[in-house]
Amino acid sequence: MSYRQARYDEPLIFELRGESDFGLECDAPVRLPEGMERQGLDLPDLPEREVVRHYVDLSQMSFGVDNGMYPLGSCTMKYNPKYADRLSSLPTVASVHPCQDEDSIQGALRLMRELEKALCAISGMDAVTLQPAAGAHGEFTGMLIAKAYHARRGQPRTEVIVPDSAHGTNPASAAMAGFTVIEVPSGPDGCIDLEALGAALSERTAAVMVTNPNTLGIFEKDIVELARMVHAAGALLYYDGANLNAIMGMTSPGAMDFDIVHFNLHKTFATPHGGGGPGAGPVGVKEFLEPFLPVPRIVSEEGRFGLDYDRPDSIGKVRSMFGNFAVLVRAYAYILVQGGDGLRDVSQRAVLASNYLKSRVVPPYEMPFAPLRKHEFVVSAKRLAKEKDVHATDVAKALLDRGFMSPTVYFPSLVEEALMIEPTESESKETLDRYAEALREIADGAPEEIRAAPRSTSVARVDEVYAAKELTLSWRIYRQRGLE
Amino acid sequence: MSYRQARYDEPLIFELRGESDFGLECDAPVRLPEGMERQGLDLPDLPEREVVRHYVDLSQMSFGVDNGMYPLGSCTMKYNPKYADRLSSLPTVASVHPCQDEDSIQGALRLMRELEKALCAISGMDAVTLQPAAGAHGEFTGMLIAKAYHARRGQPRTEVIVPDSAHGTNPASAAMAGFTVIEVPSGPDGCIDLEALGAALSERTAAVMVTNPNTLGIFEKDIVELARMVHAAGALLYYDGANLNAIMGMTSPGAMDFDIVHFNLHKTFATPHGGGGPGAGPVGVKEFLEPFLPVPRIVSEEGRFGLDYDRPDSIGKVRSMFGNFAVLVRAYAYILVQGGDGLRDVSQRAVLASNYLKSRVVPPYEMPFAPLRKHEFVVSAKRLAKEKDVHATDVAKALLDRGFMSPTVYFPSLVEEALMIEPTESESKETLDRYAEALREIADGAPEEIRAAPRSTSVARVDEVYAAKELTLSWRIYRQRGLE
Amino acid sequence: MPLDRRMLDELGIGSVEELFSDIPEEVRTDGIPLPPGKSEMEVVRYMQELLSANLTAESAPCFLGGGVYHHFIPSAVGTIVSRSELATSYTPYQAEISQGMLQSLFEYQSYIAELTAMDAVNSSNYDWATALGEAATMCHRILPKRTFLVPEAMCWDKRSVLGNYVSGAALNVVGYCYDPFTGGLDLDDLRSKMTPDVCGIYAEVPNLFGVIDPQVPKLKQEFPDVPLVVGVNPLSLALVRPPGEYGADIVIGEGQPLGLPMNVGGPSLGLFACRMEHVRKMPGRLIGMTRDREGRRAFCMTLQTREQHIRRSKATSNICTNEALLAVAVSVYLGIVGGKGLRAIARLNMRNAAALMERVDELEGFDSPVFEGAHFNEFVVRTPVRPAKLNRLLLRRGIIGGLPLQRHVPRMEDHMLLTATEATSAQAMDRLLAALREVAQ
Amino acid sequence: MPLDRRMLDELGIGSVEELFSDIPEEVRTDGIPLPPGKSEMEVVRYMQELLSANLTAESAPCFLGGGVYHHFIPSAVGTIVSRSELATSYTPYQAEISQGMLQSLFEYQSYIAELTAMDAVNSSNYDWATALGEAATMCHRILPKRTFLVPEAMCWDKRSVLGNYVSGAALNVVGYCYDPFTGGLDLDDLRSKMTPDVCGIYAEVPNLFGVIDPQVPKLKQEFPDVPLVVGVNPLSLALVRPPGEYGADIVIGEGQPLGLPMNVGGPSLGLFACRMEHVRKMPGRLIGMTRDREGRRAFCMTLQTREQHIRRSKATSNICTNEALLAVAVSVYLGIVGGKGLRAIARLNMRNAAALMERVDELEGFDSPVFEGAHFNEFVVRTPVRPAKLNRLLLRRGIIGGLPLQRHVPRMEDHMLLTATEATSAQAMDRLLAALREVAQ
Ligand SMILES: Cc1ncc(COP(=O)(O)O)c(C=O)c1O
Ligand SMILES: Cc1ncc(COP(=O)(O)O)c(C=O)c1O
Repeated sequence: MSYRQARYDEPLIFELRGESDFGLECDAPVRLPEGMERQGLDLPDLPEREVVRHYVDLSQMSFGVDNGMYPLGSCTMKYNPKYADRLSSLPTVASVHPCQDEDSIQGALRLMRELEKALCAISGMDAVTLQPAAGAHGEFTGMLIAKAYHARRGQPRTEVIVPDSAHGTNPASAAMAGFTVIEVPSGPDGCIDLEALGAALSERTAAVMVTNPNTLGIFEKDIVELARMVHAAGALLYYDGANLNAIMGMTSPGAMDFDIVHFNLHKTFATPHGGGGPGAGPVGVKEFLEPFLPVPRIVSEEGRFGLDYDRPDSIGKVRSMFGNFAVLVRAYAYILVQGGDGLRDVSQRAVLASNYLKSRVVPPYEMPFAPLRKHEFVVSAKRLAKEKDVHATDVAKALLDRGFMSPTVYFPSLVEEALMIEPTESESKETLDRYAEALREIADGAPEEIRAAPRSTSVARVDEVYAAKELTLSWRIYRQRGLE
Repeated sequence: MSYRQARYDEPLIFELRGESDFGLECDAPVRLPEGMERQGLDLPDLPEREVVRHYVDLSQMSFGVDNGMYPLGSCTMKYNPKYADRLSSLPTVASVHPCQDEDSIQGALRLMRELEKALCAISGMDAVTLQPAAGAHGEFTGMLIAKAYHARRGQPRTEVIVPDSAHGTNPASAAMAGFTVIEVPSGPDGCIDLEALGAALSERTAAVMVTNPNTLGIFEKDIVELARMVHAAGALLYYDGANLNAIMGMTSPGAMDFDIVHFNLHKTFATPHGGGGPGAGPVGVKEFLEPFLPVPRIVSEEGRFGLDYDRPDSIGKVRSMFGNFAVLVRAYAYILVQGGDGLRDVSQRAVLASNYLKSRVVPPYEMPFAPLRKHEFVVSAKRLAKEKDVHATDVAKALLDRGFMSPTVYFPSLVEEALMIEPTESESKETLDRYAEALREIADGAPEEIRAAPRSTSVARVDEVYAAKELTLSWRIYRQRGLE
Repeated sequence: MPLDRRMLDELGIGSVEELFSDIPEEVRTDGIPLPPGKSEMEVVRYMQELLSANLTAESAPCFLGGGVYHHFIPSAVGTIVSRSELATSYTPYQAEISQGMLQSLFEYQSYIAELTAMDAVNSSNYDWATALGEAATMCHRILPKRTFLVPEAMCWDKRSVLGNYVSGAALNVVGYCYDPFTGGLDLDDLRSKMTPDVCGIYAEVPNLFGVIDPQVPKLKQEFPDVPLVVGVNPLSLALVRPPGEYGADIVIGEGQPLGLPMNVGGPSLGLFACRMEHVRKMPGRLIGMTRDREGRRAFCMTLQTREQHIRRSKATSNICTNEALLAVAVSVYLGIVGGKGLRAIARLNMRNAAALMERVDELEGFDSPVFEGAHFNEFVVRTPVRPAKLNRLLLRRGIIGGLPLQRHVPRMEDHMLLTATEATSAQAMDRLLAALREVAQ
Repeated sequence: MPLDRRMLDELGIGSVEELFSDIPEEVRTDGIPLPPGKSEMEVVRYMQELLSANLTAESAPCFLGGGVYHHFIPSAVGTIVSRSELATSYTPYQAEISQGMLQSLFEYQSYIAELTAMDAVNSSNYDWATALGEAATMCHRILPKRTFLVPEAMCWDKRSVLGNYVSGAALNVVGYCYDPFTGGLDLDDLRSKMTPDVCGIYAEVPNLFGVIDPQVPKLKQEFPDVPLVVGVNPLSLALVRPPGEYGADIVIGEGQPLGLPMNVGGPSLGLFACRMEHVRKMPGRLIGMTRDREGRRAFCMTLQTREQHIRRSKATSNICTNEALLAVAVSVYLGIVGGKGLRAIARLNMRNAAALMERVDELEGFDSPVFEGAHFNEFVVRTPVRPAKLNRLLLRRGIIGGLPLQRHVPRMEDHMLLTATEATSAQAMDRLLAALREVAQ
């Protein structure tokens, strides 16, 4: 175990002292209405050097895909090529105001229109909006579209069906759009139980949200029948595109007869996740839903691009301006570099890596459900927990000690002591072998040792209960409590 | 001791395996003369991801000014503001060819001309060439100018006098220019011994190279007399500008009657040293030496800038093109941000930090020579070595363990067990206090412990003797020896 | 890139297609109808050229604002935010190996808490508009009634997004008027709309017109039991009294002015802060300070039970991926400029806008500012030529004009919002004025 | 920035001036006659504007080469090289805390060793020209004689720098002619200059004319006892036989084509490699593989006793600060493009140059190429208009022309060197050809 994360004794920036060298000065008196002047603002004044050192040192105490394997299931933490950074920070992206006259943002409009078309080609859908800022935001947009659709037809519907293996954002998004969420259980094969689905479907069902392959990494084998049932009930079929990396070129939501789909550009295409964001969650729909998409729509005439706000059936807006434009730039560049065939290769490689790694994971880890997986698979540490009192969390922490990011743990909740592993196409056989070896080593390790992990990270196991009890959420609270 | 450097088990890039995803392809047959085709070239083909990970992880196993205090005496490792990076990588710098028609590089020519003038203002010299690529290269250029000057006067001279405290580049540069180097000893006060100098001066003396303040951080108190003597002997007085950070605005080489001076733009102005370079070493001269400066000279007429190659007395060129242009951009931006007053402040703060830190360094460290220092000072660990068998090297390594870069050690050689400390203006009192405390702690520490340092760095003490014995200088040699 | 045959062999399969045998034949596709891939070199060249059809605020003076601003960004911000360890990580589920990101986000929360004088700050919403939507439903969770009051004069985008966000909770969004002289809120009108069904009031400081309205601090005094949401331009808070000091329950806003590029509108950063008593009703991610097993200070995500991955359909929000890296950028920005610097920047914004305001007013045909109130960095101008047309005329002169207000306030067909910031040079203003003089003739 | 009073107080002095009391009154200056400082914002704006008067190879097709080339640089190179830990460190005197930089430099040495088929590579000289200077004096150390033979047709810069570098050792630089048909060396002329006083022969592959001269490999056979120095464009070595295979003692060259920006000519990177038997006579820094106390593989500087900081006036060179970060950039570049990629790039260079060569030849009044030999990525053209004038005419059409050769080879007043690389698009060539057709009329 040679890996060791850096450690600096890094105070809070508010605890640093210095003199600012920022240089921009202005003492011009300003006119503010009475009672509107700020009395005190105690932000640290520091030289650039202290600030840079602070964050350079802090950054070494974080771990990204650029440091090593990061198989966070469901999140598709693939390597993101650096041309995406370069292009998305060009002045022609960074220094452009979204409200400029259309004539002065033809580059942006054209790029977005081309990206919409590419996403249509990839997903088999007919129209795409780029406005949503993330996957969950796309889901919410999709739900609003479903609602508007049924309302427009004069048949408002109130329920959305979600399988129990769905990501938490699915039920949350449906609920935010005002739907009652009906959860249907998975069958013993990890797929949606069609009987249960049939029982749940009714004339109240606005939409059914499906992730395919699902969060167990399993392709819903009955997808054709499922789509038929949903449509027969007059409901719309929604595709959670977070797992799109598994199937590009091999099938598509369009081919599977989905009506609405969201993309996670930051997962499937090139956007480093930035510690939580930004991302982008475009939504694609079939032709008949196109009128409901958010405004403005990008239109083109004789090579000139414009914005159309005059869309009476549109749901309006879900985010200001056009969405996360700089993220769109990244995704489009990635799509151009890969090309149609390259994207299919991506999915093939991702699925191969996943199945290969899965084949290397040995007992006591258990693999519930069917053998074939797509881009990710879920392992249970149940036996390890029972026999050695070593839980999924302990396995996760012990992986950190070995220079690997842990899988997603305790999700999906239908698997006990779940470890959800998504290697992505980015990892080599050598790395996958080392990961499997690390898992084995951990299973074989002395339980006290594993429970004492991590030791190689910049801090030891963190007390989350204490955090929730204390709720020290800011320097302001810290100070109020006299903790300085 | 909470600091700990990162450690990754990082193989050589030649030991990595993978598939390239570079994407640019060409199988066009090429026509090469017989016997000129390459037969084999075995460079690794790797995906971008592996390469990026490799170097990201490696970089965490290095330490720069952005990580913490780096008081490498004589090197002026100050913090370099990030605007310099931004400006020097603009396309209008990076993507410009030096041989473009003058009309298409007016920005570059104007910048260089303005920088020349600024350097004249700072140094009190009359003309500057920006061509030399580093300080030593500037010295060499200066020596060539001295040689040309004496030759032009029909009195070729063969010797250059250098004090024993001078940086190694001084005698090396003089020798490279074909001079015989005469070393003069320092007096008991750490200054040049005028008597010895007088004895060494003759009609053979082409130049005397002086660093002021010298590498002990001491201002040559007799500089006025010294200059008089040198000039009286018909020799030129050369200023090693590596220590310019100590005196800006307070005095100048011009004011001290130096004839030639080199600047280390990477030391005094803003260029991070990049693990050894790049830098830039412009040379300033007094009017009478201007004809000897390298070609081309930048000339201007009615706001248009041009290049003048027609300089019969010029020494010609010392580097191709104009020098390290991107470094010049950095330096000029730094000068503009600081301004005249700001540069004086820089020197005042650097000297204050040095004297303050010096005042905090306590026995058993000894401070040879006079009390007042400029921007750096030299400490001797002689007593520590004698009493506890803890040497300057051991102190250096133990400092690394505490998250500090060590001082320059064993230089200048006239001080035994020398530690040459230059904090620069970049360090706060708090940091200086911690450095002094670390030095004290090390002096007080158990000798075995200190000699076992470092432990917090990515590797333990490195075997330099083994390196010199084996001379494994490349993967090629490594392979030839069957070490894989 | 070819597949690694070794893995196929180990799996004992001849072709990778076998791994897709679970996909029913009838839904199979034969690849993707897109051209083949290109090299990085070709794509970089293509995209650079494509994007060069955008005019930038670096090459043309820009007087647009209205939520997105052209500000100076210190170079160090990019240096930090582009660091691989930060940029290529995800939600810090594993705290021990993510302390750098966690501490950075804690510092972000702390900075925004200081600026707004609020206790709890989440680690980002998507943007101001969606933060407003989340604030409205949060008000409804605090006070389960169904009317949410907002300024009638509000950016149309925000109003539309809000409408969508409250559709689930079936809230009514009711607008209150602005005072046509001051540009502030019409308190009488607001009072008249203050029914017992109100679950929250939203006000902006500065508002759409750039006006700093001294009436907003009075709202909580007058309606102490109704949750107050205040929307801010955080840069203005360097000089303007923070909402936390006058009882705001929730403060939202757009983080873009604090060191983020305009990015053609995104990504940007939704600010979201609230009083401690409401923290469990808050959307989004929270980072808390804690300790590790060895007693060292440490950080981790906290109150995750509010979030969708645990609470699912009962979560306070569906947000998962957020704008964390931009939050880090804001921390770095605030670290670099510092308190003094931020005040200087805010002053320069006010000073430049005031200068522009006066000079435009001197022009024949222009009325500037239209409103009497104090302004931050933008103001409304009545123009002699329709704003959209005016902008096209300015564009021909290489100038990016102001924001036409008609979409936002329909009756304002001949009004435009002009903005100046610290990045607006005197030269840029001169050029605008010369051009306006010309085109107004 | 004000001084930290606390330090003054601790030192017991009232003002910092006291710390300068050792500077004699008569040499004191009263500040620096430069304007006061400006903010980052102002300086960035000023410099951007100033530099915008440079035309870039990104915005205009560029056919210049002659030692500095417009190549495509993968984005990842910048990502790595801008990392603080690498960029803000200095010479790795303390190996333990500098393993990242040391290993990177070792890998650089290794890459260049592979490319050149030489054993020992230093961790950089300033540029090709200074590397040539150092190579000449190194030859003299190997074989203490005083004549150094070089091609008569050589870049004037290099010739001039060489003259300066050998002035200390008082070597005579003697030129040998080129063959006016092939553009290669005139072996008879070289033989005629091969006196017993020769300490070294220098040849270039490709040479100034872009010609790959098959006679160079024969030199060592013919003159086995005379040190042979070969100058290379390292990119060409992806396809061309490496000098190590035909007995070169020293190989030098310019690293810029391997992933470094043109930078208006600098910084760039001087390559320097030699056979192991000569390693102790080599200039510059060397990194060696070793082990740490615990037996781990480690790296450190080695053979420092050759260097100026130890050997002083007897050092093999005065070089101290070098171009290390650019060496790292070259490693990253070679890592990214890989062996296959490098070959593809080299092929594209040859292919594009060959295409350009043919098409220019078809133009009325142009003779292209002037020499018969095989070319790498540049070639000599005889032009109907004087090259400098031609370039100005091209410039008016937004094209950066070729390199006029007169300064380098005085009799070539109507010759210019035209270069194409992988970055030369078909469109760029079309534009050049159309423009040439126009201006030649
Ligand atoms: C299956 C699934 N659906 C939806 C989401 C939500 O996407 P986002 O995080 O972009 O909002 C995620 C990502 O976390 C996911 O894994
Ligand atoms: C005193 C002194 N002189 C000269 C030099 C040589 O400068 P450079 O390293 O830029 O060649 C140095 C730097 O190392 C120095 O410290």
